Amino acid sequence: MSEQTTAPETTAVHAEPLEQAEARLQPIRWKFPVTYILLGLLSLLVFTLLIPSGAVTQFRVSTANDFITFDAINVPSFGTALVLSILQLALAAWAVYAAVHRIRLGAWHPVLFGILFVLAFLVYAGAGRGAFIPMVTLLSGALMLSVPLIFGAMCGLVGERSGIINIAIEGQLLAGAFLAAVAASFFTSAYVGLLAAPFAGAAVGALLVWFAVKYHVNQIIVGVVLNVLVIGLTSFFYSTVLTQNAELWNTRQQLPRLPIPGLSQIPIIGPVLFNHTILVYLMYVIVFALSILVFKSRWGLRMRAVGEHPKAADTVGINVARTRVINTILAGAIAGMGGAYFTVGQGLAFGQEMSAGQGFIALAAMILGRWNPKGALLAALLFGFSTSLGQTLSTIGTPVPSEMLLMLPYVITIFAVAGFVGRVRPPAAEGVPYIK
Amino acid sequence: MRPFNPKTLFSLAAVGVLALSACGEAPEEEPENENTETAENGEAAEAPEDVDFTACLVSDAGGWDDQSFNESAYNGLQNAIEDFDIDSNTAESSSEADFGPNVDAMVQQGCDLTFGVGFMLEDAVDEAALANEDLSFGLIDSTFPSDPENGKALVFNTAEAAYLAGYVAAATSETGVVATFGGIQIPSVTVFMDGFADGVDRYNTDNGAEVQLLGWDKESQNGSFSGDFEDQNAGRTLTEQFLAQDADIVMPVAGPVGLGAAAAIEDHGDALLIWVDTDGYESTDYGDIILTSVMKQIPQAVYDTIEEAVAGEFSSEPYIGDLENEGVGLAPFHDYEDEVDGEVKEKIDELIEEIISGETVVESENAPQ
Amino acid sequence: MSEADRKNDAAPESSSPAPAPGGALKEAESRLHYALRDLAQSSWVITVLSIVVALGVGAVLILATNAQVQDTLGYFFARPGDFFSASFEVIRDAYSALFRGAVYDWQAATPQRSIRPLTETLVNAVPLILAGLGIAIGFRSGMLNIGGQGQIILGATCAAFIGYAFQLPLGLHLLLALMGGVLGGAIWGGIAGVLKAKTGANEVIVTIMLNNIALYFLAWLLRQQWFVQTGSNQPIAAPVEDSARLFGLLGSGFRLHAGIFIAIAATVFVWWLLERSTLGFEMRAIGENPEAARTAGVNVPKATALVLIIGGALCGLAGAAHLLGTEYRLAAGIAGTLGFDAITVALLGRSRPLGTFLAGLLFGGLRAGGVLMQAQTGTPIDIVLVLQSVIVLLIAAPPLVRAIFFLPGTDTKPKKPRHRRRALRDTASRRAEDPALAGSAQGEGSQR
Amino acid sequence: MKLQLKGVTKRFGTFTANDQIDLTVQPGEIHALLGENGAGKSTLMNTIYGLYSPDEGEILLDDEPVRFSGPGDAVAAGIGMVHQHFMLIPVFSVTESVMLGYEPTKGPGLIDFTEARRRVKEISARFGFEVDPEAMIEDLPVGAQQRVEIIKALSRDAKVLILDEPTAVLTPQETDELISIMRQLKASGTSILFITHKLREVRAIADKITVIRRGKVVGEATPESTETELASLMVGREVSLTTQKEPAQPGETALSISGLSVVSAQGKTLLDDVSLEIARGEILCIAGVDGNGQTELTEAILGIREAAAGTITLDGTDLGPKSVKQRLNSGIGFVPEDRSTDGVIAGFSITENFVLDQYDQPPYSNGVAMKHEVMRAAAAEQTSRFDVRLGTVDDPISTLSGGNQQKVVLARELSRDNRLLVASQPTRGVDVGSIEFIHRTLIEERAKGTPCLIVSTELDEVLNLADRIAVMYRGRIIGTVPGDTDRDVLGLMMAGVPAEEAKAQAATHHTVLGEADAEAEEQA
Repeated sequence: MSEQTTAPETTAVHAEPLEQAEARLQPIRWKFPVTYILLGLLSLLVFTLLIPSGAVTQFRVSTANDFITFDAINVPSFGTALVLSILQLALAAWAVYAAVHRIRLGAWHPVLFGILFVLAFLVYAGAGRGAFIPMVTLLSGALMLSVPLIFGAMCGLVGERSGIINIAIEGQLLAGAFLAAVAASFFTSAYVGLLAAPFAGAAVGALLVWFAVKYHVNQIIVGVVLNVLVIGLTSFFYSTVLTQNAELWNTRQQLPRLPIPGLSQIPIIGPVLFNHTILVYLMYVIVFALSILVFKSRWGLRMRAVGEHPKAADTVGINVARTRVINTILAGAIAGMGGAYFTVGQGLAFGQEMSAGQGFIALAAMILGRWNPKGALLAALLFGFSTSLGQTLSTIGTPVPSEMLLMLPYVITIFAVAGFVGRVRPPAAEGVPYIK
Repeated sequence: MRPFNPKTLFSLAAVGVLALSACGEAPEEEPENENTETAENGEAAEAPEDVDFTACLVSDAGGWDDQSFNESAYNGLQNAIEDFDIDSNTAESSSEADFGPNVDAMVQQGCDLTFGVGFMLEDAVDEAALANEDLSFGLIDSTFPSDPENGKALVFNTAEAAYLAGYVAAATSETGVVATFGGIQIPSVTVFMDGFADGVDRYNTDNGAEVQLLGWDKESQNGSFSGDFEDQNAGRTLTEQFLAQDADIVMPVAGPVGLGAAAAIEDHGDALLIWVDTDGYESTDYGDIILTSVMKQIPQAVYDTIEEAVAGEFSSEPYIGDLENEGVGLAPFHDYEDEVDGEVKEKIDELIEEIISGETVVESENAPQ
Repeated sequence: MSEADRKNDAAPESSSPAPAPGGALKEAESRLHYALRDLAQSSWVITVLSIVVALGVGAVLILATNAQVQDTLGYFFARPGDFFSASFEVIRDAYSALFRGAVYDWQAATPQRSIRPLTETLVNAVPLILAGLGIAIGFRSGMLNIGGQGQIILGATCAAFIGYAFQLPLGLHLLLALMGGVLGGAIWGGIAGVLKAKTGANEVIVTIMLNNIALYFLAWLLRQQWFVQTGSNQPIAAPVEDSARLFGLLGSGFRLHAGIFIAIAATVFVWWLLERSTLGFEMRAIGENPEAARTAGVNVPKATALVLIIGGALCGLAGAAHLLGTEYRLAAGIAGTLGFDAITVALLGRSRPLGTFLAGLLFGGLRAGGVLMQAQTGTPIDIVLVLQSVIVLLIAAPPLVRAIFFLPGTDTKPKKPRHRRRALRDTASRRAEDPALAGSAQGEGSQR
Repeated sequence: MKLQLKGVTKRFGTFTANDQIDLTVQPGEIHALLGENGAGKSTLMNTIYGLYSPDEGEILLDDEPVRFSGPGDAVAAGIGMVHQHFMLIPVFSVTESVMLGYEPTKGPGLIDFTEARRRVKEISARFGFEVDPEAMIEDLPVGAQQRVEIIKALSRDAKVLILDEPTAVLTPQETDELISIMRQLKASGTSILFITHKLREVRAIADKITVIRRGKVVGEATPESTETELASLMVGREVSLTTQKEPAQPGETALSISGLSVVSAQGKTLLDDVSLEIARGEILCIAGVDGNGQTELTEAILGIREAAAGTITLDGTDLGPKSVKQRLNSGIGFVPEDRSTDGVIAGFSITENFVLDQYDQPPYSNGVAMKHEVMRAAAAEQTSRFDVRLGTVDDPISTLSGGNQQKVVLARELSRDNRLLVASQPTRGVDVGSIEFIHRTLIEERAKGTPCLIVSTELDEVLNLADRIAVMYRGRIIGTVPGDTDRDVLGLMMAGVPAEEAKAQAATHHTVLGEADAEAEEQA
């Protein structure tokens, strides 16, 4: 905009840069530092000082079936918790410094803090108990509990990035679980079930987008109603067809575990990440592919354009309706595949409403992850981890009532949404029918 | 019919596979419609029958396929239908709001005997019993609050059988760690866990052993629960937590969620499952990893009650299933018959004697009063 | 354009059998034509037709899974008559049971029993209407409250506790118990409302999470002896005192209770609130256009919080009315699927108070009829879910219903002058025509 | 390329937006399409661009009839378009915006960013633009966004370029740059069809002028025609382009702002140390290119935005601690900049919109319940005074045209006793006839003694109304000058040149439009 050949020097005039003013006026953001300080103090005062003297916390970093097994690691509870708490407070102090000087800290800061906090908590929870903290199971449990959430969140993301709000993830998961079970049972092959599941999810997605694009029906309405429809249909068929002839229609089939040679033998990471069924590996592929394709491919660019500003996309010759239809159906297929996890993924027969509200959690994870594949992945893992943590606590025998432990993931999610995400920016044209 | 409706197409597609070849031969001659319960209407009841009796069943929110007490009761009813040639009606409740209307609907259908399954139906069945003195009612797993003349409670002291299971588990465990967990923390679940815990304790006391029980603390009534009776994934991961703590025998008391536990154990390969309510060797397809089952003979109790009623001998005397009347018990070891020590088996028989004789009392605050 | 024109052309052909001589007759005919067309476009016709289609879909499902029908299908080409007669019987039995269970049972033994179904429909409708109104207020104000379930649970919990833990005089006890329900729901809704107002937390996520938290919270409470006061270990609370129950209206044999008056009163109140009060004006304004509302001086965070508080209060009242009028005893499953059904009720009612009331009646009827249908014909009650969802889907897409029945359409979208279209295109189309929606796109903070 | 329209007709329902339009754009010609808001210009452009398909008539390119099923076809055929409301995605980078729909790829559908960037740079270099290919659209000033749009069109080898109201958002100097770009394009053989309702530009730029009114071509003209001729052709009757007004008689200072700063949530400074005063009976116009802090200034006065520093006092009262509602109730009339997002609620009735910011005040309400009859009566009376064309006051306001909606907003804000009037873009999207009326009304308001703060990006409007003009640039007031300041000086100030320097520069260099101004004055 400055010196150009045709215009006189006038436009080259710039006022003094604005950055100077910014530093003076920008308010100091206390939310994060204060949270860190409070959590750090909690860690110090509760997790550290309440540990009985001389207590030891046992961590187990491998399971008996692992390629390389380790002995349980015993750490002195008090000392470890103290060190971890001090480290947290140091990070908190850093956050205060950064806030006062208006320096932005990267994402590593909260992540590191979170890890330290959780470790301190685990040291406290396991202190002086006969049981140990099974790290591998804790983490692999977190991953397994996250699988349907991750699939669901990816589905939501693809649909919403192209401008179609998808409340029907729950229904898509359930439909996928249903068809996977039925197809697998009928052909007595778990892989057939896995292949069939995406079609069920895609069918629900097709209905969603058909009503949304062709008839401009409010997408939230369609989504909510499709959930009810899928629950109704699957329950109806379950009570009639599936239970009448369970041998034919609803026997369990299990996808075999396929440990990846080499990788699965790495301590901790190996059994947690690389000893799964093909479904989980497909999930890795999908997350990895989406995290690249959404931002770096032609498909992703057009999808985002349609979700942000359909008119603009239209004016460069992108068919808005077609893009939305294709993406929503594709998204449905992803969720349908995730639904297969409930049945063939775990070697289970279909049960009524077995998706148990996970689709809604997936929706939450997607929003929490700000419509970004990596973010959604982290959010889903956070949820899975908190559930798994609750389970670990209950198995090692904690005095906390079971209901409180079961609430844990939901409470954590609310805190995450309210405290650390707050107002998020969805795709601008989300939910708005495009009418030329 | 309505060619453009998408949902028609969708549902057709979904059930399309059902439409098997439509070119079969017509039956020679069609007699009267068979008495399938689906095609029943009011008039059919008047058709001449050997026995003019209708037995009915209302489920709680679990439904007939809960692989637990609803399913058991349903099976008992089916057996009775076959043997006594009676009519039946069933209603699944999808939520609490359905209990009253469902029981009422049964009364309206002219059911001579109506069972409610589960303590949740207590009020609904009790009310119906008071309002319809000429009809009979049964209540499974709970007692009638107002003790009506026409109401029979069918309850089970499952803690006794679970006690045996706990002993066996403790005796069989190689790692010295056993575990149990529940679906939701309610008495009909925790009563199993109480008995199981006592059985493990008994083993420890008798043998000076230190077998550890995970997932339930009878003292504080605190333990592990998956949160519902649906999410099998949660059952699976929870079980894996136990396995990671070296548990090698797990008893899930969580209906279908137990199948998640079974899947985890099968996957693990080095652990065993104890099933509850039914003989899991028969009712699930995880027979090869099931050590034994804590059985609750609901089908038999339902069957017997119907038999009495058909014979006109219905009494309001509550039925309490225990080891003595074999209303509860330990299932055979099936595949593991050889792996369980003879010594242990003998001990189990001794324990049964002790319990029947009252020498040993399995106490549980969750047992039916 | 072509599509609509074609339909406009096609319609008169079918309605005018012979060429009519004489202007007057012709005019009358065209008047009739327009009247018919207007009728076809009016929303209640769409509603009726949607219900018809839904019943059709249900019929297909019932037939597809009916063993007897499958048998006859096996030899369909040998003797098709069997198939049709069997199908007819199955459907007739199922739907007549549905009707008899919901409206009037002509097969009942006593006249009292004959009219009981209608009262059962009303009983079912009470909580649906109240919770539906709560959800509808959210929709009208641009908020998607999925948290009806949790709010109902809290409402029922508070009402129950007040109902059995205290001994109070007749009227006062009931009033306090109801107030407790309102308060419980308001608090639960208020958590989501305040969080949204203060931090912008997405209400969809928060309310979903609060549903689950409420469920476990209730499960925990039901294990506490100080709470249940029954002396037993069963997770069910003591029955509420008679003085706190919503009194029955028709004597024994009927479950209809005074809650129906609460539902009617609440419907009127919500109408007044939304259409006639300044607070309602603010609520609708933030639903339609939060930016403009803010510019007009509306305290948007405060109004946002209030919407969810009031919506929660109504859901809480629904829980209280359900408990005090029907169930009397608090147990873990008290809310059933009411919270989610309420969403469909509000959607079907297009978030209008009267519409919600009627939708609540319809769904209450389906529920009541479904019980009899299941008991009598063994058709799983899940079919009701299918019927409900198909009805709502179709009502939301009138052009589809018209297409199914080959009805003439309204002039399709882009037939308005340009300026009108542009206005519509921006926001009006989605907001004005569809108040339910707003929550979606607007909600999560287009911060500028 | 030669573009020809023959008898193009486009209807929406019963409304005919374009009626038998004939138009020919020769290769290398700059052809202006002149018409009022709502005359059908945009519809015609959208038809050429393939967004609408014509109901009748045909489009010919180099004498070959073409038929587009969508903009993609039009682009492929060599038509490029720069829309009035930019078709850019705020969260995209410049590169992404330019390549959208036309992406160079490598491998399995992955975008070749290097190639895409190279293209952007190449075209920028050809026309001397300086655009950072990595910059986010939402961070760019409007002038730069327009350049991105032009790059976008050119990167697809447009032979016919349609510019829809391209100067609406530019300073005179930026307009000058645009004109030189257009001439460059013309020299390279590109045909340009540009749409505007601004008479001055037409005369300065166009080779040929076609005027349309109510969807029909009503005449052709050459740049030599006078403004009055063009205006009467465009409007269909004699119009006065300037509003007569008495000199201001400022009273005591009413509004006083000092040291006002506003910071965005992201930490960007939006208003930087702004100070100004307005006296009773005076109109102060804020001039400036869109997005230089005017919006934030008005929002801070109303209280929608929190001030990070500084004070605002009205008649001696500090507004700082007051809520939006208190400020409105204390007598601030506020006409927001963007009518559709801030001014009206589309789904509400005209009545409800009429009371939008007084809904809880007497006489419309007793604080709890609203009084519908009173509201309706007042709405009916005032809308008829403001000549709003409506069916009934119970209709949704979305059934009104933009101009009529704006009149409802003005009726609302001007039908009560104001202690201060803040009006942003009061005539945006309003037809010429109504502009006259609105200007008169605003001057009447001044005559009542109300201090008026009017924000406008239209220099014509500013010059027409202002007693004093404050020019804003990047969140600051670059200077305050008398109401009759030279257009070129204002233009320079709008580009950030301080007043004194601007005067000096303007004296030596006139922009095309500035010259046109001078010419017009001489003629007068």
